[in-house]
Amino acid sequence: SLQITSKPDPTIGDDTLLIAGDKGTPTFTANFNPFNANARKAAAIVYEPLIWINPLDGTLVPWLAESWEQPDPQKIVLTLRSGATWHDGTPLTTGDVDYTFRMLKEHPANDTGGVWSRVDTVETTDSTIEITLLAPDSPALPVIGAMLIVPEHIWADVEDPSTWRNEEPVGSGPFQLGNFTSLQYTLDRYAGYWQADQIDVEHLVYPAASEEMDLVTKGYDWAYAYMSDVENTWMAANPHNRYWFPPGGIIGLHLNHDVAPFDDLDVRRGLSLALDGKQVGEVAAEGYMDEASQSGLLLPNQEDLLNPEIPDRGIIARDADAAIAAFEKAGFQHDGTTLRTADGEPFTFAITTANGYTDWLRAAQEVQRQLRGVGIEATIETPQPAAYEANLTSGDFAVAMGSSNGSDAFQGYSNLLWGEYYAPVGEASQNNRIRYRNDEVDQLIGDYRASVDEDEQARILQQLEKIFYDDLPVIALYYGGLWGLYNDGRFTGWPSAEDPYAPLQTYQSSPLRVLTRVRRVRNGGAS
Amino acid sequence: MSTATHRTTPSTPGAEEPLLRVQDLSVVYEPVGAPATRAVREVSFEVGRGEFVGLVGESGSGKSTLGFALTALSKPPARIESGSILFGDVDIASMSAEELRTQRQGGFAMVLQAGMNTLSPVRTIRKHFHDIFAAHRHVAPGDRDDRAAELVGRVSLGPEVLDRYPFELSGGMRQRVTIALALSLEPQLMVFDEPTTALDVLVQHAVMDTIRELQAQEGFTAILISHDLGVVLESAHRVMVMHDGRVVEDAPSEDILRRPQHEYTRMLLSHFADPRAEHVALPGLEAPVAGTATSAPSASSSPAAGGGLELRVQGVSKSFGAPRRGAQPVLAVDDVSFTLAAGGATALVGQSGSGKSTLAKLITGVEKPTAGTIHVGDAEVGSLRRKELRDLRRSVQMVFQDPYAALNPLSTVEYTLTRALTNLTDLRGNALRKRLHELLETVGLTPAAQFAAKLPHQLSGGQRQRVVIARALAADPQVIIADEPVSMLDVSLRAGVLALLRDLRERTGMSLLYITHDLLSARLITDDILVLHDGRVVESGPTAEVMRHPQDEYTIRLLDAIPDPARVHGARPDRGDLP
Amino acid sequence: MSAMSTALTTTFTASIRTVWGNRKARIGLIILGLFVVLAVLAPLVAPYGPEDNGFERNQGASAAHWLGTTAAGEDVLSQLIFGSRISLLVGFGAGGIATVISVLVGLSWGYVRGWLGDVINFVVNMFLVIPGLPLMIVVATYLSNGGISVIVAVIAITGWAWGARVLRSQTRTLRGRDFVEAARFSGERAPRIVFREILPNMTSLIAGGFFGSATAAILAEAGLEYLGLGDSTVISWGTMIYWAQNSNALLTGQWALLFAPGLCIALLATSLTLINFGIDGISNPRLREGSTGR
Amino acid sequence: MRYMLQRAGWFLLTLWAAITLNFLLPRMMPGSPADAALAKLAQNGPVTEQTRKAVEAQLGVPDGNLLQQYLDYLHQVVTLDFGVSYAFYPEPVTGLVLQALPYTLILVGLVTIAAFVIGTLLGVLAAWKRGTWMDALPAVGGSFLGTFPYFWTALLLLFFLGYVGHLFPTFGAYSATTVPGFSWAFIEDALYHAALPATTMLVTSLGGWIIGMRNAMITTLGEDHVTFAEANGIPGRTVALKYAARNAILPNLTGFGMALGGVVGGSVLVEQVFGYPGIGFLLFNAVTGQDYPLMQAIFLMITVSVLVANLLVDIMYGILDPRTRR
Ligand SMILES: Nc1ncnc2c1ncn2[C@@H]1O[C@H](COP(=O)(O)OP(=O)(O)OP(=O)(O)O)[C@@H](O)[C@H]1O
Ligand SMILES: Nc1ncnc2c1ncn2[C@@H]1O[C@H](COP(=O)(O)OP(=O)(O)OP(=O)(O)O)[C@@H](O)[C@H]1O
Ligand SMILES: [Mg+2]
Ligand SMILES: [Mg+2]
Repeated sequence: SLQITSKPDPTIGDDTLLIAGDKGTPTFTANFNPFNANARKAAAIVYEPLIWINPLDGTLVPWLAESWEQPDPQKIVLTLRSGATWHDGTPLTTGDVDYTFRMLKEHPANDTGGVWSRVDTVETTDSTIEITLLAPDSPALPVIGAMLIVPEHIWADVEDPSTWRNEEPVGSGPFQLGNFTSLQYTLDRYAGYWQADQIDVEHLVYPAASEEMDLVTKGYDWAYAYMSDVENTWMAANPHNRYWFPPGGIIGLHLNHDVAPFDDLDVRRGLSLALDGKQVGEVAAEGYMDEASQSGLLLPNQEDLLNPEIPDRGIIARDADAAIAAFEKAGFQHDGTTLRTADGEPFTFAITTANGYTDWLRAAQEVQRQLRGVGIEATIETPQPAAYEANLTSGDFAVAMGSSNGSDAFQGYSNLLWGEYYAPVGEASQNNRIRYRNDEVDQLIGDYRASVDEDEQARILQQLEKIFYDDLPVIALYYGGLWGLYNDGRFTGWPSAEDPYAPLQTYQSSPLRVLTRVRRVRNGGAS
Repeated sequence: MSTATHRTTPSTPGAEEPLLRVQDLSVVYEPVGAPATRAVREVSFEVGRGEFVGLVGESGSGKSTLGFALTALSKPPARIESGSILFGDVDIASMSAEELRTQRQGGFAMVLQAGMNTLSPVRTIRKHFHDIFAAHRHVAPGDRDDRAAELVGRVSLGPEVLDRYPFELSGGMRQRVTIALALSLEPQLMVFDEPTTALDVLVQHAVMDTIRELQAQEGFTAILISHDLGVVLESAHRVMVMHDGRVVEDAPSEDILRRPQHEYTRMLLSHFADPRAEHVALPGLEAPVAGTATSAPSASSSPAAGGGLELRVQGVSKSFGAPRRGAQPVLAVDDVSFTLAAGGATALVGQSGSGKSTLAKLITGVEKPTAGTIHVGDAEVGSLRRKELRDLRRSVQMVFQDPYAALNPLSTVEYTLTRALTNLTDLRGNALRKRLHELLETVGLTPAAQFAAKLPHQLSGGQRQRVVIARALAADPQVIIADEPVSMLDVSLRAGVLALLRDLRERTGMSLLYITHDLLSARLITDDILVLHDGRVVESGPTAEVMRHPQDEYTIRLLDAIPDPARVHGARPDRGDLP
Repeated sequence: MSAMSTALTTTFTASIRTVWGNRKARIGLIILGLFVVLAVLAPLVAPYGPEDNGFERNQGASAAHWLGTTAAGEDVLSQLIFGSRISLLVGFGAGGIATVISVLVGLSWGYVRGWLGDVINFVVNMFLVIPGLPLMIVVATYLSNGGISVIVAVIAITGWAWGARVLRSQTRTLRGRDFVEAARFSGERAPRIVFREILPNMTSLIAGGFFGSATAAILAEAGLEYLGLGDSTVISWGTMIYWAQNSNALLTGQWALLFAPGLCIALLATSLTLINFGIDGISNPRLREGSTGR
Repeated sequence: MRYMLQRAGWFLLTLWAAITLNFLLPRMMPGSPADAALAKLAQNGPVTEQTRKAVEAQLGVPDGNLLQQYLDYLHQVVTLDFGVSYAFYPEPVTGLVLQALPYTLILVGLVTIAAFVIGTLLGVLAAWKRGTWMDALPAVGGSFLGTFPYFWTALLLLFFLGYVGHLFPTFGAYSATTVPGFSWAFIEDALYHAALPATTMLVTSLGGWIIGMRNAMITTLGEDHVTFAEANGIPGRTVALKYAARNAILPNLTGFGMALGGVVGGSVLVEQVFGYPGIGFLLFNAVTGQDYPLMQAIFLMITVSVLVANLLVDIMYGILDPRTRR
């Protein structure tokens, strides 16, 4: 058969890394305002955060802040690194940090991380930033740390920083904007970078053409994409092509707890027992992803957080008989072929998933098939993504495919389960979309927020895991992958399962860390 | 072929070597997905130089097909099956396409049937001429405009028509242009295929005069195809009669007129009469003698009939809004008054566009008059509402002109009549069926059961027209308006339908308004006549009176336009010869 | 009505004969017939169920899987066979609905006079002026929950206006015919005149319009599915291409996955176009096969 | 005069209704612009309440009640200022449209015209040479190609000539290294990039024109005026072109007008496959991104151009058909 092979552009030099980090629609518009949803993706590495957070396991890496402490749950004190400069040579000071906070407060449209929903006051000295929170809120640290810092001496003159396109960005990151055209832009190494000695890549090229077909044929060094049959496509195109797909979240059935009968634990248990997450993952992600743990943790990344009391690391095996038993306990009847509600009607419900999310659709179809095994005939609804968002936010769904949890385990539980975020069906809730209410969970979340003791936090997490496992707020199916693709022919030092220092995301702040570790392959070895 | 007399000597002198020799010619149509038809069968004849030959025969007898073959214009699905056509001494069939094309100048030309459409609608007349001159280069570029002007002059048109588009000319003018274009080829042989059929009586007359004169002047050989024996006899030296693809008679015009050999020719002749004569008759149909215009309904009207109704038209006018922006409104009917007595029969004659059909529409309530009143019995037609109008249809019915167009091709006779009966009468079930059969029998479609099941395409033209009449009779109307009911029929069918109309009137006592441009038929079946010109009544009175002693100049012209072979050949057809 | 039915049967058989007499149309009818047979007998003909996904993924052609397997481990050939059902359903469904609407609107529009005609004209113009595919996309997005019936509805709603216009002008021609006027003299009312007297005389035009709409509908369904705006849960040729594209069928060398459904769409659409050649021949005898001899 | 006024009245009414529909259509879609933006963000990880707030603040939509929005919209239409796009926030809609329009006009416009001209000529030839291979090839071949799904043809061409054959570029309207402008280098590059999309559209749209023209020609060829021209010995070419084709083309003009009017809508499928930065691509993004302002602007443009194209066809009719001239 016709095998497509990669045909790199010969004009791309050894010191230049071709990254599929941004996608033209179909062309690029020059927008490097990092707070803007439509900003060029590279804006996230032109500017830097105070703390770099590893999306794999949530570990915090000092970045513009060289250290921090939380003297009490309502206070954070960060110490700014000295020696960082903006691309125009101006030193980066606590004044810039202070300005960034003020700017976000004045322009809530830019506060995409929701910093000011947690911060009360910010005070700075020459080297420290002292933040007082609105309430005891120890988990605010990663949110505040992830905020990107912008230069006051440039931004202060901007009339409206929320609509400003910032076409010639001046940041503090390792690369500054080079050449920009509507089809491709380049970033060039910034010699004055505070850790310039760690940066071995001279240029980054971001082409607009970054469809799967292009990834395979155009000799990309780094890409992030779900590539069907990766062995025969990406891997076959070039002997140096590699991939690494660690888990990045849990794909599962999000049940609306305000809709009967999903408020009934026995029903949820029945569903969970009726489903084989491994098989769902097999179908949806072509076997690249594992069955998700019902603990809500990303395993193996977060193995050390796992509550040892949870059997089988939270993997619930399919057991049709037990599932039917659970349903019967909830008042359902099974007549050998069909599961019926107490009124004798066949039990049926719709699984909502967004149109175009093909892996979710495959998963939903597999779920549909497996549910037939216990006599449930589910239907699938596929609204467009925007409508899906709207439906879930307003609670207009019964069962939906959804993604939850993530690198920050606590954030995962609190986003999904905290009663604070509860809103009845018909009212908008972006976080607790499953309309879950559990006093015990609320208590635990409160305790966690009020604690700065890592051991206590770990204990609380284990309890939350147990509740997640027992109460089944969502039915975990399989892990959503972080679809990293790279080529080690011209550059090495990429993260991997053995050295998971960062995921291979080409967006957000991940490349900042990866690019400090990647090295050019100097003599020979290039394909 | 047995009865055909082959005459190679034209009746005009000066023929040495024949121009055209046709031998055993057969033409067959082989359409895809339909059975083949042999339209011309083993025809042989010769035509000498300068001869004017007429070709007559009823519709479908193969006249046009023969004409196309003679001028090498046969196209698929037509195919010349056998025989030869020698033009001079070359066989047309042996010519290459390019030879043929060049032959068209100075060779043979054809003026097509339905000449209205033979000009490209998007080219001016001048361009048509130029295309021909350019194609044959027989006129120097500098002389072309003059030559074109001269040619249109020959057909009595002014040079201003050259810059007009075909749609800006009347039908008669278009037909003349077509003839001028054919003339521009300076042909030796010209075939005219029904050059006047689609035209008005008066225009028809004028165009025929032009053709005759041209032929006399230019001396080309002419073959005139027509279904009207009168027209042909008036112009041609020699007549060939076609029937069913064969030439059944071929004789000088006088001989045809006086001593027709073939039965079919005799039949054609028998349908020819002069309405001005004191005594007018067609086979099976005799006109009331002049002066005795009394045709009161006979006492023996059928029991179902309700007798006639009086129709009173008083000062009626109708104007139509401007058809195009900027044009004047058309006054189609202008202050017309007349009364049609109950049980009477009145003819409405006039040339095309004189307002006859419009008047019919006004009477039947299809259109509303702009002025005046129309009474059918006691009802004032103009003021009726839709529902009342439907009721009016029970007493006033219409017989349509074209029996081919007036019947839905997808409906059986039974359906067509049943619908009329259900809508207009209270008959249902068996009574309805009985009435249906009765109707069919009334119009002479027997056995009724057999005809009831037929679709229009399974009927002949005359039979179709009978169905149309039966439908009009369904509700026992008291007034029948017949709008040119026989103009589309061959002569052989015409008399039968006319006789039927007259019999019906006599039997049922209904009133008849007979609209026509054919004065002969008006003479045959009506008592009174109205002559319409430009929407106005120019003459009226008892039919025979008016025909014999027309007063108005327009009526006289109409009468003069009727082809009269006697005018040329100095004799009336000798009726005594007829069986 | 039996008169009508015999009349129609006669004209129908005559039409069939004309269509069948046309070589191109005959080929079209045969292809269409094959597809219909495939669709009806799909469960018997297809080697596997269309959703059986237990096979090895992304396999090439083999004896077990003539056209290979998909990225989800389904048999391509079986999907192709079952997919014909949707294409035929959409084609005939949407084509049929669009035709019915265009007949209803076109005929009434052609028959009425005065302001009502202006209003209909206005509505039809709206549908002609509003961009078709975008409208389809918007409506499809709006109704993205309804499955294939929504697709059918969307295509029908956006596809009837042109036909209505054509039928209207034909109606205008026919309404002036003597037999229509004669029906009025027989006391027929407007609806009956329109639908009993005029309509049957436009059969070939309507049939032609139907096959045209059906072709357009089949292509539109495929286009919507390809853009991901259709119902990706059903198995149709359009969704097969969508999934093939999604799973990089071209990259894995599974080009049959992309090629076969596209070819089937083209073949089905071609068969309808070919049939239309024959139908053109009914309404316009000059178009019947033959040569000019040039 | 009254007639003209009446016509103008209907034209304006149609325009108004279309404009209103263009306003309502996008709003019938479930979900808001913010939902669309968030759905995009959600693909990079769970989105929090705070992000939603920020995005809603950014897009600040939709303003006020429907009536207010409608009035604002009418004002926009009149002033031709469509505000800021949501999907491409904070780009102004007008800029986006103006940027995309030239590519679409040139690609789709030229192809539409070329398809019409070539298809019509082939149709003339097919009818003239009826029953020969010169008839069968374009008639059957053209209609077979015409039944290929657009995107499918596009994908195949892209795959074989682009990715496998490396003969043509696979993305965009020009190469990343060329500077758009009025230079020969750019034009050459742009033509090179347009080759595959143009071929796709040409190949798939030719059939319709061929068949349309062929059928009209065959009908016209049987008309008396053509027979008469032949009878007068006018050469075949002249008869075919000046007599038959000249008349037969008239019924096809309406279709051509519709096609021309559709040009500004671009070709969503083709542009999508080839990553061509035209209106079609923009439109697709607008629809999937719930970008009301952008959708409205594009819809308006399409509506108006269809209306105008029809007007032009009317005028063209007048020139080509003297019967309508009065
Ligand atoms: N294109 C055709 N295909 C098949 N049969 C045809 C065709 N044209 C004519 N015919 C048949 O050939 C026969 C002769 O037709 P032709 O036109 O020569 O008659 P005609 O004498 O000119 O009649 P009319 O007076 O009506 O013009 C008729 O039976 C007719 O049905
Ligand atoms: N609906 C109409 N609108 C405008 N003008 C009309 C209309 N109907 C008839 N006319 C005009 O009225 C005049 C009379 O037409 P009418 O049909 O009554 O003539 P006619 O005597 O029946 O002619 P023919 O013998 O050709 O049937 C003509 O000039 C015609 O153009
Ligand atoms: Mg004839
Ligand atoms: Mg008349």
